Amino acid sequence: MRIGVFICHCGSNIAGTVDCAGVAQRAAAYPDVVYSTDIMYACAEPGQDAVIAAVKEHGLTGVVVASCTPRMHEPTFRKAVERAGINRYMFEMANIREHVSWIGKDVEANTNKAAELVRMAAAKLRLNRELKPKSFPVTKRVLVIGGGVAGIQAALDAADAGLEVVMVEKQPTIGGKMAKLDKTFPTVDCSSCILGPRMVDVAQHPNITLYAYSELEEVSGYVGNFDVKIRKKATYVNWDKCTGCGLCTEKCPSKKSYDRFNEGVGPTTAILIPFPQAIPKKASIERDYCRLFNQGKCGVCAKVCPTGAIDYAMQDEIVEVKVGGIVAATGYDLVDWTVYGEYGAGRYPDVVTSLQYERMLSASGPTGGHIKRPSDGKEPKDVVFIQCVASRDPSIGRPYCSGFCCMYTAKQAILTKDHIPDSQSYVFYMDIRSPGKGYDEFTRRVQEEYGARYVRGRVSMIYPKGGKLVVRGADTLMGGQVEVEADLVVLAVGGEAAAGSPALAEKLRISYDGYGFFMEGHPKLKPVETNTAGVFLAGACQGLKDIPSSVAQGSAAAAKAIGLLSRNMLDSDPQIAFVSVNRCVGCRKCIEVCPFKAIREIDMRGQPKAEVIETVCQGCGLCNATCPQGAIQLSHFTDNQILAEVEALCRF
Amino acid sequence: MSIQDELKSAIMAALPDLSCVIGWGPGPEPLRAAPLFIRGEADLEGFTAGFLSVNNPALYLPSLKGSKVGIVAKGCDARSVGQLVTETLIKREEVHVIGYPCGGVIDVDKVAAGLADACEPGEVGALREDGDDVVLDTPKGEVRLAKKDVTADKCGRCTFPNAENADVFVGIRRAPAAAEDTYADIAEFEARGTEELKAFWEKEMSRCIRCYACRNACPLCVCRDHCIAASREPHWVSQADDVPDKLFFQVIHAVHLSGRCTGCGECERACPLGIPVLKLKRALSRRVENLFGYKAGIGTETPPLLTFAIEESTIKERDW
Amino acid sequence: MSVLEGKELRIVGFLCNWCSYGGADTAGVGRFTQPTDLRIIRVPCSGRINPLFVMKALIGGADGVLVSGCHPRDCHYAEGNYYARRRLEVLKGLLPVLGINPSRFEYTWVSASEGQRWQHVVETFTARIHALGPAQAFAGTTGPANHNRADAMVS
Amino acid sequence: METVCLNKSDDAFVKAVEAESGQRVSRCYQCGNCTAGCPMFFTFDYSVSRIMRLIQAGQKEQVLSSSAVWLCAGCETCTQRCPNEIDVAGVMDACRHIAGRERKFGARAVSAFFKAFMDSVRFNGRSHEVGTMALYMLYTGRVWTDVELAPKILPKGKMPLLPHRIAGRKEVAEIINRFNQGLSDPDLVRAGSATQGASAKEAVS
Amino acid sequence: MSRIDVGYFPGCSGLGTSMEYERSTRAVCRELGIGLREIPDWNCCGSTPAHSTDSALSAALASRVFAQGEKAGIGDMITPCPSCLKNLRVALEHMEDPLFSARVDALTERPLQMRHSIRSVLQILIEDVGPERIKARVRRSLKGLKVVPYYGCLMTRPEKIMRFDDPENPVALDRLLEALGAEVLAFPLKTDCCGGSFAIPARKVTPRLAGRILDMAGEVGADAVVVACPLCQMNLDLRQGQIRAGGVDRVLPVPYFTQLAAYAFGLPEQEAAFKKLVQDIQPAFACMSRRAADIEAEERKTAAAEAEKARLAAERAAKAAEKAAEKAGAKDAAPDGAGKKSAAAKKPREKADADGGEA
Repeated sequence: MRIGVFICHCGSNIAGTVDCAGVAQRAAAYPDVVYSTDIMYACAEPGQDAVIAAVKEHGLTGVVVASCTPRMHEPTFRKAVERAGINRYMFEMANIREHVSWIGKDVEANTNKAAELVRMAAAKLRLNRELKPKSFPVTKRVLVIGGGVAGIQAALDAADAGLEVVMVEKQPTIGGKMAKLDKTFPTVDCSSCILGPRMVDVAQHPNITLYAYSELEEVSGYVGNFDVKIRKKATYVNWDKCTGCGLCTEKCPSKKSYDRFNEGVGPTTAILIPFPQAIPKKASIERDYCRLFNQGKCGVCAKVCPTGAIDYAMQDEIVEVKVGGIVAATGYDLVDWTVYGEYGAGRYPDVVTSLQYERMLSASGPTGGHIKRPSDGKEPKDVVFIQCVASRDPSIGRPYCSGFCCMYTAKQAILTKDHIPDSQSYVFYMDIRSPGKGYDEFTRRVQEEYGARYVRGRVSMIYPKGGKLVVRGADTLMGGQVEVEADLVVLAVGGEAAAGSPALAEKLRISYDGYGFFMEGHPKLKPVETNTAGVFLAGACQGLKDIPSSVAQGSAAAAKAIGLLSRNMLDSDPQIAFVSVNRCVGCRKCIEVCPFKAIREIDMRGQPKAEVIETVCQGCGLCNATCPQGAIQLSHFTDNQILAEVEALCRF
Repeated sequence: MSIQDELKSAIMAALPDLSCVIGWGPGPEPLRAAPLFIRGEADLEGFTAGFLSVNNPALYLPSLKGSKVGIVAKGCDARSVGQLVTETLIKREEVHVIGYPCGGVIDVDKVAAGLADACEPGEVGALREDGDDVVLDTPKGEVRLAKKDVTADKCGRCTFPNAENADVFVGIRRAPAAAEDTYADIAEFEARGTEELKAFWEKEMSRCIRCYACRNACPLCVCRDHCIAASREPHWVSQADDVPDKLFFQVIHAVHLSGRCTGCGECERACPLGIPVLKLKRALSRRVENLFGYKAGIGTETPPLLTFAIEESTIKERDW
Repeated sequence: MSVLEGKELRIVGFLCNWCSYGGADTAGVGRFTQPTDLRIIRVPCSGRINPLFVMKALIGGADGVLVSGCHPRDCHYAEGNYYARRRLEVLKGLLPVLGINPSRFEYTWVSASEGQRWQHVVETFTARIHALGPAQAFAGTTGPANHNRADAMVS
Repeated sequence: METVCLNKSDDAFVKAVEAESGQRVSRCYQCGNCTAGCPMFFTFDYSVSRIMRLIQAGQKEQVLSSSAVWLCAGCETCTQRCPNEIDVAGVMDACRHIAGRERKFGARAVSAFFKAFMDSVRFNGRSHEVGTMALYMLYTGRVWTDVELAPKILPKGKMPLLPHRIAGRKEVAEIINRFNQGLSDPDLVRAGSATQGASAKEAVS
Repeated sequence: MSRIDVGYFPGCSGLGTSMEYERSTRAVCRELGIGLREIPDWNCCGSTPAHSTDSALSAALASRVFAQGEKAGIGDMITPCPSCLKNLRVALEHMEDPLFSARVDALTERPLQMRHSIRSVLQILIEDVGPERIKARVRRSLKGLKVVPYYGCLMTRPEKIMRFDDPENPVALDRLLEALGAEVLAFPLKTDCCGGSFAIPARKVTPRLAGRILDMAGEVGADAVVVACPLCQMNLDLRQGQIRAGGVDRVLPVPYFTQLAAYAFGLPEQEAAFKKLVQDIQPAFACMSRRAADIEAEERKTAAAEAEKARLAAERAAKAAEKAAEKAGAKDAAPDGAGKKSAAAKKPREKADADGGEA
């Protein structure tokens, strides 16, 4: 083999702490290396061209690039060597940036380590074989998990592009958190006026199938051909018959159900349509509150339903769908703020969350758009907003900034003034974070035009006194302690990954961070991809974000799915297992362990042998590690290739 | 009727349905019985089952797959059969197991030690059991040795003297020599410390002649002609006569047998240089037993390394 | 392997591509300083790691071997790390009997987001290996056969 | 007000406070929660969060001469509610330790009261309320302190005029003496205090 | 009743200003089967002045207390005073660090040998005895007494050191007072600071901080502020005159929880020691008696109504059962009517048993 080695400086990223020329010099002496050089930016066009030129000039048959992580640029360089006429798998990378130059400053040690990593890469490359992908057909349908604004955007874009879309929503209606908002910042336009029509579009789009009140049960298969099982939870109402007339909700005698949509601001009925603009506008029964289910007697809804849609015997149903791509858009939940004993831990009715306040502001909400104190229904005059509740708080494991609270608090302060002109708002904040078009201007307006008093400091304690709430805070700019007697306290509660996010990530085989947010493929370059091909991310499930960003990401995820499924055939990854039949003794151990059932037993002249089903194999290599005689090997990660790396490191 | 005779009639009764029955017959020396392949009554001449029935006849079963075979089995042989069946390396319906109560087998090296200067074990004319003793005819007259002193180590810790999975069992079941295998030998060995053990293996492996008798005697080695120790594709070890390479072969064998080894001890017994290679396998068996409660060759559950539990109650992962 | 004598020891890391290699990348991106001793071999999944690779490295002269994969339930291939966990846990029982200090080998789980955890793991493990000092070769090697063998594989 | 020259931050002071308290003051992001909840704020010259900021900035003089560090009641409210889990009360305590060593007493009455209390303990092995008050009045000259309470409490028989002296009061006094001799100095102890401690003890006796 | 034996560290104020706490604690513990073994020749923990001077000095004084405990073979101890408790617990926590421990030993020259633990009297009553057993010991219920529990700042803080109850909204004292029969009012300033020992050197502290607490107690309608800390008690009780001068005009008795327990257990005044309080508690008890009478009258009324309702329901059920039995009788020869009857008959007897147990 004729190997060429290219040591990338990555500007000063690598060259700052690695003697790249020195590494190149040492690499020249490695077996089969016929050409070795250092290079400023290997990934840039001149860099790639230099690699191609060197291949041609020196008749290289294999290339090692020592630069950043292969998780970043392996595909880039594979394409480059392919342009040079070499099979893309006759290429290896040594990660001398993330694993060397960025984690230590000792130039001598770094240079030595970089040279060793190159030696390992070259040793492996000598055993690489040309691999060629096979192609397989794809299912031109995309699954969107979550019907919030990000999911809606992704679904509509994909459907408009001609893809079939299956949307799964956990709640009985789509709309997500945005549907609960009264207005949106910084335009203060009506949330349901802009979201509502989009929700209707979802319902009416011929390419979209909506499964509301449903959850993802199971995912198997791979990019292009996922097999998905969806659990349609029992609503006890036959939605084919339900017309959404709402008669049942009027007559339901159980009137103390927790109102999920309205965040518990006021009770609701056990059978309900979450809100007037709900999509689908269908009734469902909350079993926990239904008299029939709990006391065995009632049946009022069944009696009044004009279409006979009530079905108390309804069971969960599993629907199976085949899709080519998946968009996860599961959004966020508010952190459980009742961990704050100093804010009353939920004991004081007039301490509400920002989302509860939205419902109080909303004309279609339980108070009809009138701001009323939960305790006595009176209109509050002094309203205190506390920001960073459960955000930027390492003590409760939520050290991150939720990102949207500063803006919605400003909006809520404005709306408070609109609703109650003689009210006074006080906003306790730590920093105002308003980087967005028109955002900072908005936070100035609320102070300058609406007279909200912004106080820079956290609140230490809230306690009731004489029908008011005493808010003990600090004004660090003034340098001291402040107190406000408030009629109502609104907590700008931060967000966290939606409940069940880790479990969903495990089903989708994608990664999630320590807080349960899904991991993007690359923080800069693959913001909507994941490490699992064919699974994309949209909205707050990837990290908290506001509506414009969620919508943008929804479109981006849709674009990725559309791009993927625009092709009729996809190339399979050739890094899969293969069996050398003469070594195989048919012991079946590989078949036993394969997580994908990708190996089957065949009969070869009376002898049992293993055979890899190439389209099913995912290339984990578990079989390879299991086979005692090494008869089954993982292409590109064979025993010999890994041993060559080990031995490059061994001294005895 | 003696056990021997009962076994013979059991063999004859089963033989019509079988291509052969594997037992033990006369070996090259009076103290060493050899495997005997019985296809007819005539082959029963010299059949023996007892103190000299050292070899594990299960060794031959995988290569005879495809036809129904009978074997006369000690408890430990039967465990090998059980494990082969569990791993589907043989089919249970293709084996006819004839069990008998085993009272332990000879360790010829111990006899040699007992004989001391009297003679070499190969010069012994005959062996006779007499109560708790064995009596050996040697050129220098009779030598009497305590039977327990010339019995294989594994028999002293045997928990499975009877082939419990036998199709036919002859005789009365024996009580096991030990209630459970405590692996005291391994604990003791391990207690010698890594430095001493490293030197131990350096010395032992320097004597290894790479004859692979250990592997060839192992009834659970599935690789046979495709051992990775003699391959370039994949190429795990060189053919050099180096200690690390030879030791690595033992590691390969031990790792391949982890969670599978029934402890029949044939590897160690077969070693012409008396290298205690069973120690490595028993160290792994101890670990597997402690972690997963798994004893190979007893029961039919999947070997622990070919399966998993999502929550491993016994694996305490290091908390960094 | 050639390490800086007196400064570094030979530590081989086997990391799964999806979680731990990514975690090591994340540590790099975060500039989480680490000792330089470790050399990482990337494999698709911890389930790909034959315990014999670990043994090969240890007998071949590595002073320490560190395996890291995805956390349980988070395997990119759903189950690979579960098998790895059993196999590597069992392997720990072989080392002391063989005359190798079992502290020279460790396995753990690091996800792609856990850059800081990776730093901590590398620091801790490297410190542990330095406390043990360099491993002693098994005496009885006739020559530097290994690199010849690598050549043999190629030919 | 004076312009603070940031180049002249006393980094050694920052390190000293961190070592004494075991806290990392850089974790403080100045949210003001400590100040917000501080019951003693109204007696302070600098608020708690200002003290934290001054420590971060290495403003040793201002911190050590402040009354705030002496007036902190140690109620732990700031520690309890600090979002960054800083033991703020511990930092205040540490500042008091350092100030005391440097003989800086930003609130004379408080340090005099502490001294009176400790003296009472040194004499008796236990604190004696009447004795402590007497010493306090002596040290501060505030002879009328709480004198209006006397008619209320004396008839209750709760203020014994004589102290309860314990048998081991010498042992207690020894502890305080050894401390005053600097025998618990970390460097001394780290260097192997056994021998030094013994010889120092001989010197005392 | 199972006996508990535990070391006891009374704290200096128990010999002076908080002798009623000390006296009632001993009485209550005795009644609940807690054997208190006083640490022989114990010394002052050093309180705020010591820990304000140096952590090692503070821990050294604490260490001598533990060492004295060791002398008597005592490893586990309790103390009524939260301030002592905090100092002793902080010392134990810090001494986990070997260097710190060596510094302490350099001062005491008496290294500790045993494992030590220290908890509060309140904690042992709640955790080891429990509200149920306390309730069972009540002879004179505090029914009708409206109280607010005031824990002070140190009973549950710092959270990581004290490891007891909720640091923001503790409920141990609430549970205990409820067990005694009192009505516990929601009190938002349970853990607010009263000013502690700063009442002496900084005069303006108490009227403001203790005043805020008294004011809130009065506002929520309490008859008494129940405390568990000698310093809090002194600030709230003895200094009510100073507080009044500061503008908060509330007159409220401030008993220790152990005093109320002693009273509820029917112990004599000598042990409840209410006379040691500056603010008289008798008006509060008078209020309690009046309210108790009203409550009992109300309870009798509702009980009668309930009984009537139950009787009617039982009658209906019996009739329905009879009907069902008649129906079933055609098929089944042995209708089970007796079972119900016996169950109904059993009830009064159970009640009698319970009454007997009370008496």
